[in-house]
Amino acid sequence: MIVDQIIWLPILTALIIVALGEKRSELSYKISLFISILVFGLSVYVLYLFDPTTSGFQFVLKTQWIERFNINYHLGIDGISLPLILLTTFLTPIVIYTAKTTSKNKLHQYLASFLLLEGLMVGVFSAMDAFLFYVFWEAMLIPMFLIIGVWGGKNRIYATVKFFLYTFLGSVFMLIAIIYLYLKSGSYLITDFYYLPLQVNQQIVIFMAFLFAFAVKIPMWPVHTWLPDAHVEAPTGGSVILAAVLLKMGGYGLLRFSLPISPEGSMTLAPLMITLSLIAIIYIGLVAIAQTDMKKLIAYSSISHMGFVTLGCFVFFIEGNALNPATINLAINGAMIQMISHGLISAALFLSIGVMYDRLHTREINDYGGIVTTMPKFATLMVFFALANAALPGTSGFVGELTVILAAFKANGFIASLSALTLIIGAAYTLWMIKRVIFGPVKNEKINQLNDMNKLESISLGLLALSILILGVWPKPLIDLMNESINLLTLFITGT
Amino acid sequence: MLTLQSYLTLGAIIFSIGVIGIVINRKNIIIIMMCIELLLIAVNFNFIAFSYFNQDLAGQIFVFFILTVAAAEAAIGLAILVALYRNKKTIDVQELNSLRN
Amino acid sequence: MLINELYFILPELIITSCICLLVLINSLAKNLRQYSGVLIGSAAMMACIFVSLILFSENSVDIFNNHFRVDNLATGLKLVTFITTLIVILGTNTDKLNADSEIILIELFAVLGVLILCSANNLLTLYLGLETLTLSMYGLVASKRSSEIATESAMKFFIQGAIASAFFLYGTSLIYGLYQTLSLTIFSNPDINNSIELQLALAFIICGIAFKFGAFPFHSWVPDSYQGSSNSVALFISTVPKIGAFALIYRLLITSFIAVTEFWTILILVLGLMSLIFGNLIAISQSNLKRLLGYSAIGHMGFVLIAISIGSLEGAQASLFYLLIYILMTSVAFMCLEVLSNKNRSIVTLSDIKDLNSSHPWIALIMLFSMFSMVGIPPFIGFYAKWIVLSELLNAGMLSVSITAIIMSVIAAFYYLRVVWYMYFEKTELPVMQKGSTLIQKSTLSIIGVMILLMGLYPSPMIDFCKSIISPFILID
Amino acid sequence: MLYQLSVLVLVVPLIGGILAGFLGKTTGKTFTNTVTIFSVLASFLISSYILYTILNQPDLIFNQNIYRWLEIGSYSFNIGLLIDNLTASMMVVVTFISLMVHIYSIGYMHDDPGYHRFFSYISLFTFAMLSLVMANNFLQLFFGWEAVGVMSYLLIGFWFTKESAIKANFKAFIINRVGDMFLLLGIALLFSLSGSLDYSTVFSSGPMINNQLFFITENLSVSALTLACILLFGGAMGKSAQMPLHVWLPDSMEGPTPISALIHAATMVTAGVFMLARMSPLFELSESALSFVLIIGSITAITTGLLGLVQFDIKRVIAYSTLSQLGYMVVAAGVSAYSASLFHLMTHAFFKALLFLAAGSVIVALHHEQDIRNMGGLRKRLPVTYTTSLIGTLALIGFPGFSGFFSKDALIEAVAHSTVYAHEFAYYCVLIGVFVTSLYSFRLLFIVFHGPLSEHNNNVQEPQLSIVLPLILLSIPSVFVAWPTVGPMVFDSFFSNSIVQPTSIELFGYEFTDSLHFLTHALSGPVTYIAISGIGVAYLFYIKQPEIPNKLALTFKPIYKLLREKYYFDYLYENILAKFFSSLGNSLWNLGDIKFIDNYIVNGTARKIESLSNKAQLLQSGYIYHYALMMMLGLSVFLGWVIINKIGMAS
Repeated sequence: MIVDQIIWLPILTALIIVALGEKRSELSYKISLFISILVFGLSVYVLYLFDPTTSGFQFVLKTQWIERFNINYHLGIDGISLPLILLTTFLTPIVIYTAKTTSKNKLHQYLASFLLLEGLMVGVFSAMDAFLFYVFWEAMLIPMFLIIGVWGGKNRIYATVKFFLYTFLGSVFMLIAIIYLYLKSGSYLITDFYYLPLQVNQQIVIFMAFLFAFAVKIPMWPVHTWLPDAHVEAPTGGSVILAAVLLKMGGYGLLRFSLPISPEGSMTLAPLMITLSLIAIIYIGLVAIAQTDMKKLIAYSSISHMGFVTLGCFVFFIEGNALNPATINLAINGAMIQMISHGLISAALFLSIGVMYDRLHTREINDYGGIVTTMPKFATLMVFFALANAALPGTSGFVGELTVILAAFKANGFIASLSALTLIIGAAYTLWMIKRVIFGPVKNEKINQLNDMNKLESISLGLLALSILILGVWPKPLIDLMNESINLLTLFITGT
Repeated sequence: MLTLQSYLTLGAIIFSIGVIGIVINRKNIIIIMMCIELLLIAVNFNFIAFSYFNQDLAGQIFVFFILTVAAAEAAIGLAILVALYRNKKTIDVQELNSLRN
Repeated sequence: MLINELYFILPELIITSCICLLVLINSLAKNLRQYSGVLIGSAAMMACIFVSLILFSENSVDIFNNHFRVDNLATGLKLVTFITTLIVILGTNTDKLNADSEIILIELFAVLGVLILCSANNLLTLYLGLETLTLSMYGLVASKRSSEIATESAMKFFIQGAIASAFFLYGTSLIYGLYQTLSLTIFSNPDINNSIELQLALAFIICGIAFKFGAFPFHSWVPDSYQGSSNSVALFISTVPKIGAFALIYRLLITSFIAVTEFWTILILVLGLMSLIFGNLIAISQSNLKRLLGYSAIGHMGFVLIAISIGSLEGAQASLFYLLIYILMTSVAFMCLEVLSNKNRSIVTLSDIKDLNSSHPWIALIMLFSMFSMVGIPPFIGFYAKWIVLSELLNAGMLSVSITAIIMSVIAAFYYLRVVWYMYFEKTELPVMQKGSTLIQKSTLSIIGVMILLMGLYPSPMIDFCKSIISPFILID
Repeated sequence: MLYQLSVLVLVVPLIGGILAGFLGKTTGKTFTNTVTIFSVLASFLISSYILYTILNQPDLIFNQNIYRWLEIGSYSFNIGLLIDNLTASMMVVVTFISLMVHIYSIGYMHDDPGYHRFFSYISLFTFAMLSLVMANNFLQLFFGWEAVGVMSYLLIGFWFTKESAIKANFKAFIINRVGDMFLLLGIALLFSLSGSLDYSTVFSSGPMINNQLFFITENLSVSALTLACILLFGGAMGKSAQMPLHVWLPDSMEGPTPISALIHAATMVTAGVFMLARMSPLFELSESALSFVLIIGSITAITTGLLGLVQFDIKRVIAYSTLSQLGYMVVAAGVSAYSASLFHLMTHAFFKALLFLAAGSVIVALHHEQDIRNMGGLRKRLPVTYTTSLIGTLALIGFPGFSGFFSKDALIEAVAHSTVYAHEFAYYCVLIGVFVTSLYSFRLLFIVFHGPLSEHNNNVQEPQLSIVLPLILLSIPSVFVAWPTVGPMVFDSFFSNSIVQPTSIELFGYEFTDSLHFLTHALSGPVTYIAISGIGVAYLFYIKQPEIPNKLALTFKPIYKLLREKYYFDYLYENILAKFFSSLGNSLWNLGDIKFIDNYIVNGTARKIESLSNKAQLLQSGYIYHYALMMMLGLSVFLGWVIINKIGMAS
């Protein structure tokens, strides 16, 4: 029931706000802020009710939807989806809260789109029926398309159409795969797919079909090029949600579909996936160094960090000749933590860039310099986030990478060593940006005029900093949340 | 003694003449409409031939209907043609190409 | 027993009488013209809906010496026709021009034709229905007498239509020659031999049908007549006749000629794929909104035909489902244009709807619904249409076809997106600022626009409806 | 009891730092320095108490987890404390130096706008350093390791408007990261072998690991343990600035002088040495790893010392001497005389901090003048500074009786008696190193304090008390600390509960009775005389005939250039490696992403479709006869197909 509310409350509010119209955007701002916070409260309540000692789905809600094809409106939450839902509901209020930092035209539609997005994303993470999952998954494109297109930068139309077609093309193959699985199993229930007896080559085909969808979302090299454009053009809030949650849907899909449905298939293609992940980590890291646009830089760093997620999802397949459940556990937990922490960190970084952009209306690194002299508070946070992005121990960024690297090393020393290069590369591009933007002599008069963060900005950034720190200092609670579900997943992967 | 075969062949020939006429005609629409009439005549030919050789009246009835419909069709066609002429001051096929992408 | 046979053709009777009534009013009381059409037309439609709902419960009968069949399919399609027509009539502008050209009167004729098609059980009846429909469509397209493009497109439409019906007739004549009968029930006999003559005849007939659907390469009339005719007319001819076309193909191929299913499915499949590919490809490079919608219609018909080409009952259901949803989406799209335009300014090109979101947010939103629905994005109903067709295709093991369809719909997404981005992302100096449309139109538009979303949230009733009207007993195997 | 106290030691500076950081700006300087200084003082006192207690009751030594950081399946990662003699002594050293620096900074940073920031940084640094040394597992070690790195990053770039400063701190962080990567990989390797990150578990499984192999390829393999040790040492090379990762340390002098004293001389840079000692149970198992350590250490000791000879920045000279001293410590570890290296670490901490602070007081006195060529004859103006830095220098060169003497001599003894591979090489390196050390140290001393007093330095006088006091306080241990401690720490079993190493006999081939005897025994060795000869040469060069050095420089121009250019390491890193990678990134981006993927594949497909559509729409010519033709063709294709089929079937 409560999951239902988390999904539909924001969506209905979005409709109401659209109906309220442009005149009353002030009111709609208040409403949407209230609702989003309420929804966050609800999801925290779910967290409170959630029983981490059981592996299965909880808060299950099932009603007939399309009888003819045995499709149900079937929701449920397990340890893998709950953290992501919390991430979503935590970030949305922040995004909505900061929507007012700059005056936007059609603020009400802006807010509505984000509320819509929130509901749909929670839907994706809590759908137990593959068809329902697909519905939410695709529906997400619409608000995102509008957010980038309406409130985006100069080149927004190219970016948003690219984003839409890229992701749409990816996901249609997933649709075919889902239908295929339905024809095999006679039901759209995801967990039914797990038990299907599939030949290895069938599994490979299905895996590829799903991969199309997920690889684009994650995004993996070489289907990543939509992301930098989308990020650069999107408004701050758009970038935040895009980087923090939308990308995670890809990783979630891998854990929810690819691995358990086609374990042998994943096993066969693991080398490919690992190679792609390493390319993402190193190649994209190097590309990030070359960026002159802050948002592009962070976008590329996101791709590079998501490389760790994919690495964590597949690296354990190449350990020796038998799968080792301990390693699988370690790696997948690592991937999950990496997703959550990257969600927080990239959100924070994009917000910070937004803070600067709102003041100087440029994202070019060269237009900045010596921010710290005029915005000390902001600079402190920004440096903190940057260090977190460079996986500094004590921040959440470190936890995921550590666990993944440990697991990788158990599997294969070289892959681990290559992935560990991110310690250098990541530090290089992040701090290189910091060096040129935050530190150094004051670049120009405009920067001299700057005034430090206002209440809105400091509260939202502060919250993010706090959560990053807490997760970094004591990640155990998060893991305890996921552990059981990941154990179950491990069983499916090992095929026992 | 004429067989069904020869009637059908004749029908087919007329039909083809009609179609080809439409395709290769570059002058004006009236000719096209005539060709259309040719097509219908070919059809009628078939029907009558069949109904005669099969000793079944339905075909001939069908022909009556076709004739009436053809008449109506021609009426509408000519009406449109008149309207078109009023607007464009021409019925030359080559000049009717204002509807393009 | 004539009287109770008349009971079964009550809808047709109602329509016919309304036609006569309208003719009288329009010729005697000229001052009533402006609203008479809308009033009488909608009243008639409501009556017909009511009647056909009653008839729905009856089990199927063949009347007039098996020339006329009233079964679930017939009644169901008729019901759909009435509802669509009602929507169309309510959405039509009641301005002087429409009144003078009496389009609603002609539309009623067309509807009559569709009705006859729906329950024709004999090639002759079929032909008459077909011609009634086609002829009135010529009239509709030409209804904007003073406009060049209208008359020109009507002329072209007329010529192609005539050719097509000639093809159809030629095929019919061959069929008649083969079986010495015109009654469709005979053909449905599963053990008729699959002779080359039959195949040739069917080839001719299928060309005729393809023309009605506007399938490539018999499609050229679609964009022309959409562009040429006024919005009100386009709204009608893009929706209702398609139902007739479906009735045609259903009566003539799906339920008759079961013996040669393998043969005609291939032709239909080819037609479907061609129209899918060419329709969507050409649509990409259109700047005229109505023409664009025309090509998109061709693409959608491609989907419908592919679904039929599965040759199974589920295929037919899927294609009907797709067709109905297509009708809903298209009517929304065209009605948006209709509502936006008035006699001073008619909305036809993409640049006309620039920044619609600022001037008419609500209509823009509905247009967005319809566009994304056509792309096939859930939760809009268009997605379910595509999905059902796909699952039936996969079920029939036509993987390559389904992948082609998918790819094409991704390509098609581009031009639908373009409509959205013109409405939402572009800025313009001459926004649409006019209030041409009546409250009825607006509310109708809103209702059907929201239907796109609501049906998407709960598509079961629609699916079940299609299932129920295509009843399994027909296909013997 | 002791456990709570140690937690307190850890936490107090953290709190102090946080308070200073958040409230400092509003509450003002006095609050800032009081809160930080008292927190550090408290942790100093407590740690001394801890040291005292466990010296008396060794059974109080404990290894306890504070909390469970992470638990995944069977693996668990903890945050915990391991308090033994090694830790305790390190704690005392760290907190003492830190305390000194705090006090010193009151004066030194007196009129700096970032006063509170500075204090909060150094307190936080103290916390990080403490958590490093008190760790009982690799995770926390790594945490402290990186945390001190970050604090040094922030402190080097403390004056963030100086281009050179932010360049230096960026460089420092990146190069440290290189080391950290190796450390992390070493940790990961150990984890994959032993399945845990706790010292105790890993060490206990050391022998088991020892005979495992790590396969580089199918047939080529190395001992996993050796690999692990070398990787760990890679981390040490980064932190303790060993060749070739040393380049960041001289540049780090861009930071305020107290920082150079605290971080880049006394504490952080010695983390590597400390880690080597901590890991002794592993290193002792791998001969080859030890000799690797030995070679790297000796190279560093000698080469960096030479660089000290040609520097003119007062702080850089000391920085290079730090590098070479670190080399000594590593050498000692390499010959598995960990106690000696730790002992040298301690003494060095005192006298090097002293030297830096003295240099700092000179700099303050001369209003932030750092070039020694503008100094000279300052001994009359700055008597206290002069004396203290003289003491420091003597200690540094290992003049008999001074603390440095004992440590360095013991260390060299160990090298002499070592049997590890390449020990002769190391021995000569350290001997030459002794000479070089005294040469550059006295060069500095003479140039700065002796010679003629330039007139613009006429009115120079001693800085305020808070600066001078630490000098005095530090010069005391610089002289005397070794006398009582050398015996127990180096030769006796002081570290036996925390370090695995051979007995002192095996190490030094010498039976220790008391410090005096050790002194006399040491005088029989060459070291002292080499050192004194170094002083003589320095006297000759820089007092008697100051022109000689220039002559030498001219005669051995290439060598001089090589030294001035610091062996071209900076050039290699900045102009070749960095450039290469940034250009690589650029080309990957432009060619790979933009040109190939985006333009060719993505937009290429789009363009293709567009052109297709343009071609396709030519069908719609608008001419009715074309349309009719299309229809006819459609029909005839169908018919033709039917007929061909038929023929096909027939034949």
